[in-house]
Amino acid sequence: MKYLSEYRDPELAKKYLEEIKNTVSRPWSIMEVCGGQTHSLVKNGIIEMLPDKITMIHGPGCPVCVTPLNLIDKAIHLATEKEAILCSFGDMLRVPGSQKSLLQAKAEGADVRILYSPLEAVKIAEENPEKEVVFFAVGFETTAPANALSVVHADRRNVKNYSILASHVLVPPAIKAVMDDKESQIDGFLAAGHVCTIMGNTEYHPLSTKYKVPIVVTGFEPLDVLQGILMVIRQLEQSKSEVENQYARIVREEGNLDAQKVINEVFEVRNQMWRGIGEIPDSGYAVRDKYAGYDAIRKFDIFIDEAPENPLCISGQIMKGIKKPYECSQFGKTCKPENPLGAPMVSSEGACAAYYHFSGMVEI
Amino acid sequence: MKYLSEYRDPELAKKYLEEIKNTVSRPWSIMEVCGGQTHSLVKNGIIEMLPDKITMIHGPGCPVCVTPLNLIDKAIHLATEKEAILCSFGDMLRVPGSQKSLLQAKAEGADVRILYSPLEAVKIAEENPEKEVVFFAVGFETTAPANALSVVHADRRNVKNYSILASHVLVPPAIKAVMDDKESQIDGFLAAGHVCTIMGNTEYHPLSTKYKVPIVVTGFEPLDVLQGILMVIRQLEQSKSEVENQYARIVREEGNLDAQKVINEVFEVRNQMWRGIGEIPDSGYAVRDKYAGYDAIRKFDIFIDEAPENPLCISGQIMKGIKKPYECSQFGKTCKPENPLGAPMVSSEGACAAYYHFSGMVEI
Amino acid sequence: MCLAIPGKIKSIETKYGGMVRMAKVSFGGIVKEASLEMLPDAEVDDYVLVHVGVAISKVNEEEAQKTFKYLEEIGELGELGDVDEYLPKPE
Amino acid sequence: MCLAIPGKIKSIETKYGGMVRMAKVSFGGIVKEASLEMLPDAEVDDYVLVHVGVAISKVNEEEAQKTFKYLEEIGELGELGDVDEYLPKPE
Amino acid sequence: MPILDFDIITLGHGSGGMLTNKLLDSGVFDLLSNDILDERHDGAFLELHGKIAFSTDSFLVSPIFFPGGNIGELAVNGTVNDLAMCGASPKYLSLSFIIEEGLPVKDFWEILVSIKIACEKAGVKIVTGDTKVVEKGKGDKIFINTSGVGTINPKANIGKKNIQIGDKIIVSGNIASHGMAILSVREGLEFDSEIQSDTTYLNHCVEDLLNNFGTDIHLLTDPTRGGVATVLKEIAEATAVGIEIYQKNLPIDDQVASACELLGLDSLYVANEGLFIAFVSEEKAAVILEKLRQDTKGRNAKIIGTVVANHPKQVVLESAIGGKRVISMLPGEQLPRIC
Amino acid sequence: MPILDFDIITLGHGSGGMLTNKLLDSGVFDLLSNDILDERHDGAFLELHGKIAFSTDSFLVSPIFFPGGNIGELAVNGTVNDLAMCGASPKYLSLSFIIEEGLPVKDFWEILVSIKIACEKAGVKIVTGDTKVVEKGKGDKIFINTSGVGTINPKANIGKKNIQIGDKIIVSGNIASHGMAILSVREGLEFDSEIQSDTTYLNHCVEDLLNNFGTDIHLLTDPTRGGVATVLKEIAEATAVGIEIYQKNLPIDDQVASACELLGLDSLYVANEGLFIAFVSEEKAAVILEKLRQDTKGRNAKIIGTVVANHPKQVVLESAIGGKRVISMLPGEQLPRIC
Ligand code: SF4
Ligand code: SF4
Ligand SMILES: [Mg+2]
Ligand SMILES: [Mg+2]
Ligand SMILES: [Mg+2]
Ligand SMILES: [Mg+2]
Ligand SMILES: [Mg+2]
Ligand SMILES: [Mg+2]
Ligand SMILES: [Mg+2]
Ligand SMILES: [Mg+2]
Ligand SMILES: [Mg+2]
Ligand SMILES: [Mg+2]
Repeated sequence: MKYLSEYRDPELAKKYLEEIKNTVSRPWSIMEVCGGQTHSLVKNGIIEMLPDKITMIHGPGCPVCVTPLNLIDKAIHLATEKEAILCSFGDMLRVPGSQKSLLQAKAEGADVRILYSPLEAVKIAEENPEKEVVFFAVGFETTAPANALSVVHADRRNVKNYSILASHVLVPPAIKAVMDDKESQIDGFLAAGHVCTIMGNTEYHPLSTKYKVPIVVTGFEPLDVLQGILMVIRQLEQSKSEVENQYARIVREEGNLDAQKVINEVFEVRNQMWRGIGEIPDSGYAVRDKYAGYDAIRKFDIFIDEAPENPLCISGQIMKGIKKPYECSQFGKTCKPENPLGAPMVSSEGACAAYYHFSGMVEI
Repeated sequence: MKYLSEYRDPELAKKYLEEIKNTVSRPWSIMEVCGGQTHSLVKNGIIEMLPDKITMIHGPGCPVCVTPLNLIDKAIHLATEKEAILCSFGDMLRVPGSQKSLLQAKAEGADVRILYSPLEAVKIAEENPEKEVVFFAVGFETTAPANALSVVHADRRNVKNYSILASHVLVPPAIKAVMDDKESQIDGFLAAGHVCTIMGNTEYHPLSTKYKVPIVVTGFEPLDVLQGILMVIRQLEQSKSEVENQYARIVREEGNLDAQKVINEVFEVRNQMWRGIGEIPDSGYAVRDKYAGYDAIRKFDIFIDEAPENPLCISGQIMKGIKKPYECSQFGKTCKPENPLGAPMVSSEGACAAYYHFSGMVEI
Repeated sequence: MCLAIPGKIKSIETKYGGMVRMAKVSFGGIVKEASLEMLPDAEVDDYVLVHVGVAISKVNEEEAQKTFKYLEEIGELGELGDVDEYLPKPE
Repeated sequence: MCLAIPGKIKSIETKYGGMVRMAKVSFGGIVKEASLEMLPDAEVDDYVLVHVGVAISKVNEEEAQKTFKYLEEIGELGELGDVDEYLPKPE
Repeated sequence: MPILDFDIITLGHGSGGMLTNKLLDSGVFDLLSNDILDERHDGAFLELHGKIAFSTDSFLVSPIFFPGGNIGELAVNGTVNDLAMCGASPKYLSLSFIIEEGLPVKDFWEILVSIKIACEKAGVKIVTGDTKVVEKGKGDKIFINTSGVGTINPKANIGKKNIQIGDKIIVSGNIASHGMAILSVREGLEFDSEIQSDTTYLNHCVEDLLNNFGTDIHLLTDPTRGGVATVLKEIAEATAVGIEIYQKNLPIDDQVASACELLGLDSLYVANEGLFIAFVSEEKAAVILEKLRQDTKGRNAKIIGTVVANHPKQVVLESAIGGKRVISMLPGEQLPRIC
Repeated sequence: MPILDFDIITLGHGSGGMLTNKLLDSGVFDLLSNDILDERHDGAFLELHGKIAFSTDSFLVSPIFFPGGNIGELAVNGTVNDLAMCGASPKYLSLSFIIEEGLPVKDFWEILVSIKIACEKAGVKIVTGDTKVVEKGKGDKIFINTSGVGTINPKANIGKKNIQIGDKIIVSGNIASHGMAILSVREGLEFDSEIQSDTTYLNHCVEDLLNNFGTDIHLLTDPTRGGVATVLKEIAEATAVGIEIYQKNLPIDDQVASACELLGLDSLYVANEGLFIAFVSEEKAAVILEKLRQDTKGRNAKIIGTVVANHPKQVVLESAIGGKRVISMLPGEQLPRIC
């Protein structure tokens, strides 16, 4: 595919690796914020190809992983008690709530459907006027326009049996939270290319200035990631801390203003709980009052007790790069991909699952 | 089983047959009004054991067979369009409506349930408060108390999602209709023992007087039927036309007054359509206004166009004893038990099905 | 039509807040519930005729014998011998 | 996170009473619908990045070449030879 | 029961991945372990000598646990018996599950254990299998297919072509028990009774007969779906002989007969399990019956009919009072009647 | 298609009565007629000589008609191929349907015709079968079980125990096509493409290889559910060897690869049909590959990996850019991702 397979060229990848080796002079810890980049690192075996001096730290960049336990419980409640058609992206289904996952709820008879797009959910609502249809609208800034758009579509087409269970998380506050943690030792960041496609790069300049870290907005293919790493290291080696854009073929400085408009039409910024990390100020989106009728929480007036997270799970520390998955006492023992205790064991981009699956450290 | 198997004694059956042979001196046509008696005649092979001079004519005594086409269409409409849980006795399921049978509706996804008792349907309504539950309340006088009782139970227990689709037919007006047909040649009747269990025998005296026919209230076991036939023949040979009670172990002259009371509580007499025969005055029950909320027709305000019956089907003439099934042009050709054109081909007591199944006349 | 068979009442209980008498009726060993609302004076050990879950008549034992005696009565049963052997026996 | 891939717009139609521009986008031969509401000026033959059924960015062809030229630019690509061979080609 | 970290079956268990392996390792393979199955290849490697019989059936029964058994032993016995009806000694079975999401693992385990026990009793091995999981609402708890192979008894010659006028028809036990056991727990129709399904393996009993009476046993068949009536009607039509059966000889349990009265069902059309019908030579009928009645599986056996030259293709029943009626196939499932 | 007086399948068709017989007579038996099936007994009577392979699978696929095929040919090919993977020539299949009430008869007929054609192509006979009908909502249109027997090629010696360090791993064609063909028509995920399932019979192709290369073919297996990754991981674990595979050698259709990108799926875990993996001796690998590529079924064949002494029980993939990653089993079904 054009603009995709070209960025997987093995020969050029080798050159980049060589250049990285030649550039790096001392140990650096780089966090890739985004799970998509983690995925690329592990799928292509890049981590082991990097010089030992470079440590990649898998950040909290998997919206599925950081969706609060309580919200999953609410989604399950909607599907089972309210008998709604609960639509979701596929990777949300295996994430454990306090009692069960959506996949288990489905196994027990709930109508849970995997969709490619939230816009499909509006169609399902139209086709099933006698049922309530709820879309589990998780995602970073990238997914927010599509989720917002589904609400706008439903409103325009007067689809009253549609609503979203919104759980958006925002990247810049998360970088802030990581850097504010005293234990964190991150030297530089690969910022999430697709988040910046929507929001642009402007939010990152104050961060790189404040925390004196290079931030390179990076794509997802091997060459993108390698170039991004090289760009971070070049800055580090030269003691710079700037925002650079590796992914300029997609990302504009100002982002996508039309997308930002639809986000602002439907959502407003609020404090947000991150699973394993806790509440981060101004790090999520709430549905505006204007669209309260499309906000599943308000529409169904659901209240589910906050269940405590598993105290043995150190996912917060892992997502901040303070600990490695194998430093968790439960890793590979009680906590495995087929029975995850915490969210980072669930999706293959979750830091714990990535280690479990791909590192070969664990004898299954 | 006591009071059952004793009435199947082969030795005594032979004596009865012998006595019937000795008694009969010329041809007599006797109609067993009730499908249960037809069933007993064919199941036990009695018809061929009777002297040739005696012709048994299978009357309209199968409530399933005479339920109007339109009412079956309504039942299907309730199950498919109104998405009600449609409960029914098993034998109603195969009866064809104008488009399909309840069994086909079920095959296409309708929630159609076979019950032993209408009282079960009230329980189902209680257990499924979010669904409408309709009982397809067909039957002769025998079944009317149970169907009425289900309404009384629902009313007492305040079960608002329960209703009945009532289609009751009454025997005495049917006997009148048979005798009033100029073509009919019936010499005597076996009246339906279980109908009389409820209603008693008093309604039959004016009939036997008016039409000068013996009427013997008869049971269902081989000895019952044989005794009933003998009693009719003895009257005929002696030119009597009285009401006799062969089934006195069960039937009291006045019937069951408590049962009559519950019938009158819920139902009132009305004109009734009989499939294949047409409307017979005062031959059915309508739900009283007091219980209008439990009358599915009024509750759901359903109107279904009257579909014409198949014009080739001569079921009316067959049920009046004017023609035999094999005189129907469709019998065994386009009309078979697995694809019945008219109701008498549906249940194994239907006159056409009885001939088809048991007579051995048809090469399948 | 109107399939109904006789069974023996094994026990009686009152249901739905005392409003309905329901019997456990044994039909040759299998047991099914039946409403006794149409037979307010039916008691345990009575034989009752049950149709679609409702008991509609008590069996009259005396009348029950008449079918076996009828041929004798009408004077046509010279050779039948002891009628008793055909009569319903206690279970 | 945020799986998104580039595809080429094959056709555009307006849906829902003229309110929404939807494109058929080809991803290496497979075709899926995507909303163009975030890219009002996207046209047929444009390459767009699609995420969960919504096109969120047009690919900038010029910028697309930079990854292949970066090593050269930073002066570390003596031996790479003709950069063009790595550049995205027309499909 | 093994300790598993899941208590219901989910789609993942049918995905072919880690959960499938876990379920199979800790469940099926462990429990049913034998040399051939343990190979765990795409199929089983067998050695069989001589003529072979091969049969298949899918089992679906609601409820899956019923008085007298469960779907697991039913599935083993069903194919064991179909092979026995071919005059074969069943040797190896395949076992294929279609599980509806949400089945409790403990139910699955109980079924597996029943399968194991049923295999041991019948002396057969599960050698190959398959496990699929369907979404909730796209199955009914569990469906089981078993197929089987066995070697045909050299003394046997089973086939419709062997049926002769005068042959006696033996039924190996009480009829209609299985079908009525199931109905006794069917929602809306349920009743209390001691009726039990008589699902059991018939192979040893049949082998014994074949070893003793060989070609005097002309045909064997088990009257499962559709009951005795349907099976006899099929045979009459296929062979163009007439069949006469006698109501008074039909063995039936009192409670089963009563349940049929209550629901208005004809026991001749009710499904059977663990029961067979044999067409045997007129001369040996009495001794074969005697032999059969010595076996616990055949202790209620009766001669219920005769093959006749009259009324070819027709099955005629002589009722208890001596009347006759023609037995036909039902259009579909027998439904409980009120009238 | 025969003229029937019903246009959908109802419970009655599974009752064992008249409707069952009608459906079978005018459908299954007529269409699939052969000497053995026509006996219509409780099982089939077969003659097979030598060693035998026996395999079973239940097929459930939604939708039942998909680009490139339908559930009927899938069911035939599936068991034909499992037998071929045992080194056997498939001979006889059983065929068992579980039909959901309401299936249009014309769909059933279309499936039957596909079964007939698939049997003819593969050179196998349906010799015994079963038809059950479940209530609406207790099945999913139609499930099919096939079981099969075949005689093992005397030149073959297939088994995990034969695998040796240095063995080359051949995949017979493009991976992931079947799974993505199905997903392309799956509600909520559908996309337009030319992707077709490559369900086909592999027996002739495999026989040809076995006749030519005999024991140089160490293991055959078809990577159906769970895909290539799962099957290789199972083999590595069972044999305690290491396996290395090379991403750049994995044959995959462009559109299939694109569809995997779009939905975030890893093609290594996507289900395949009509595809096999062979472990072959290092020396003969090249000629075996050459021979295989002459067959239309093998024209896209590639050597994708090697059996190694390193990392026993682990499958390691070398990525296109030369990195390595360990291949594990997925916990369950692969679900489309957004992140
Ligand atoms: S291994 Fe499991 S328990 Fe430990 S941090 Fe990761 S998700 Fe939490
Ligand atoms: S045979 Fe069929 S068409 Fe003719 S009267 Fe009877 S039911 Fe009607
Ligand atoms: Mg296989
Ligand atoms: Mg079979
Ligand atoms: Mg048992
Ligand atoms: Mg069988
Ligand atoms: Mg399998
Ligand atoms: Mg059988
Ligand atoms: Mg198999
Ligand atoms: Mg094809
Ligand atoms: Mg297979
Ligand atoms: Mg079968």
